[in-house]
Amino acid sequence: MTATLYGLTGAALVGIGLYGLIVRRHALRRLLAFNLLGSGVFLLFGAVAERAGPGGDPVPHAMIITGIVVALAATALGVALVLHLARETGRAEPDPPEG
Amino acid sequence: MTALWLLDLCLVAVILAVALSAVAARDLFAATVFFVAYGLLIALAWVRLDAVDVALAEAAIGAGLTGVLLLGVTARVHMEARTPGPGRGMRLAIGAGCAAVSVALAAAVLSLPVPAPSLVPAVEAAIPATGLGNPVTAVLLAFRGYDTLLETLVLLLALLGVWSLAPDRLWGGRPGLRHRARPEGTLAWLGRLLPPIGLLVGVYVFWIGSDQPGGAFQAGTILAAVWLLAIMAGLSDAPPVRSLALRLVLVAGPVVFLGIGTAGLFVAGAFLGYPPAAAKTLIVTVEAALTLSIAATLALLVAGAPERAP
Amino acid sequence: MRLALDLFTILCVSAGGVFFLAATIGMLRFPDTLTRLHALTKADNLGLGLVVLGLLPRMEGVAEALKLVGIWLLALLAAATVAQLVARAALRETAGQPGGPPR
Amino acid sequence: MAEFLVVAAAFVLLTVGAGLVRILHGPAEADRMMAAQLLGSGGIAVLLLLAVAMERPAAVDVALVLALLAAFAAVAFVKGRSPSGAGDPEA
Repeated sequence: MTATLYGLTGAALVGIGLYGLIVRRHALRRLLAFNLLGSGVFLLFGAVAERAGPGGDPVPHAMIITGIVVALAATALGVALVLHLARETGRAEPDPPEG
Repeated sequence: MTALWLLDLCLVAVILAVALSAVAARDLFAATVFFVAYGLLIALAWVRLDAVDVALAEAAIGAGLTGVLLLGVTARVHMEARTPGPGRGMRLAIGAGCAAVSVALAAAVLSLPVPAPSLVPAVEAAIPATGLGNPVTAVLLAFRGYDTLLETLVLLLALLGVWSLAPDRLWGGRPGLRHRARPEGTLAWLGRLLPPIGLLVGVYVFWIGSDQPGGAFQAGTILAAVWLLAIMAGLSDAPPVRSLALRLVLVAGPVVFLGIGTAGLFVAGAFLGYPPAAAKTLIVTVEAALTLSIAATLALLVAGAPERAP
Repeated sequence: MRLALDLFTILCVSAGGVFFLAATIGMLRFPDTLTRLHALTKADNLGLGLVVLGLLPRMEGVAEALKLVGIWLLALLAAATVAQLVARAALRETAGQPGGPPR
Repeated sequence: MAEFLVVAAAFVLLTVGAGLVRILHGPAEADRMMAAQLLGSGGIAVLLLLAVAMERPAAVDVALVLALLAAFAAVAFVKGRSPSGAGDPEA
């Protein structure tokens, strides 16, 4: 029961994050949305792990921990890129596509 | 227990409201604060999903490091995006598409196989050979050791990416500006008081990680956060990235891991294998080196690209 | 004895909940930033403190109980310093604005 | 007893969750920061209540980490608001 509820929440979070990632223009906002999307995927994975019984399945848990740490590293790289962009161009979004 | 069901519903409702607000809020700073709040709430969700190891990592990262990373920079990138976003009709279409993705995922959740597939028996059968009591640590350091090894390399790659954003003349310099705080002030006081406690908590989380929730990643994150606090309080300065000592600490974890893993080829008959008699000692050694490297890598990732000439 | 301890827990945790409620109401209803900060730091410290107090008799041993008290002390420390620092930031941010301090 | 503790946890969670409306309304950045701070204390309380009710003593360690790092986001915030981004926030 718990697993299903949080799994459905994860599914909703993926949609919310995806929407923000597409609609938002500010690069930092996109980074936040990307993290929401990733967190939704982790939650889906966590719901699958919870169904394995009391204590959960340790293999997905270990992989989620790996994922959370890598997501932080990617976010830090993203933030450094946004800062660089802001310093070089005075803007916080990449150039729009030509056309 | 129906009360737990009530709690779950409350938690899920607040999580979804906060996530929506983080996307929908007009103000960049408000969106960022919503996201930091989100990290804390997700840590609660992990406890409810019986994943306390994950909850520890999420608490240290989502509620600690992410906040330091994002809230410090919003003032530097507060400029509005100038490219107009998609129009109303387009937003509706995108929203419908994203909702469709969510619905498809929800359908997958509702049709998960019964009984649930599980790797618990496999882990339980193999864990006595590691001498560990915490199955998550056993998976991270032994059963899927190559994942963890590659992950530490990914962290180093990300750090190289951040450093490479420095202009040529600053290469090798110190990240960020020199932080100042009045020596008798509140911040300096906090900066002197918390790091020793944080060090203790970090070592504790590392140490119990062999048998209970905890371990190298959680401890490394805590140590990184504490180091960043000392830097922000002006009590310590970020080291220049050309420093040999720093670079040795950064690679210590992967090198020790790789060394012991390679030795496993000859002693235990497999790369990243451990001889059962010495497994626990070796794993704790690898974990100790990893904790140091993860702490240094994460702290420098958050500190950013070099901004001061060496 | 058992009943008395249960009663103690229920009383303390309930009172803690009331203080969290008070902190939230204060933060939502008080008119300006500094009074809101005041309400918040008073009430959430007490709220958490009462919850900790109520849970103390349910801990397995002395070490666990001490850990609980340590958590409360850390939260107190954080709340006190954050109140100081955020108040200064608020003063600087609202200086000269209506409802804020004179510049 | 466990039932009561869980209900209390749900109550605290909903209360501090409602306080998050402050993040939306501001008006000062300090107001938004405060709401997150209140959620931090509330989250610690919820974790402790759950640790006892669910009989997961390890969840107390999660609360310990939250309490240790509770001030960090706010410190980064006030630092970022000082003129250079690294100056004395108490100047």
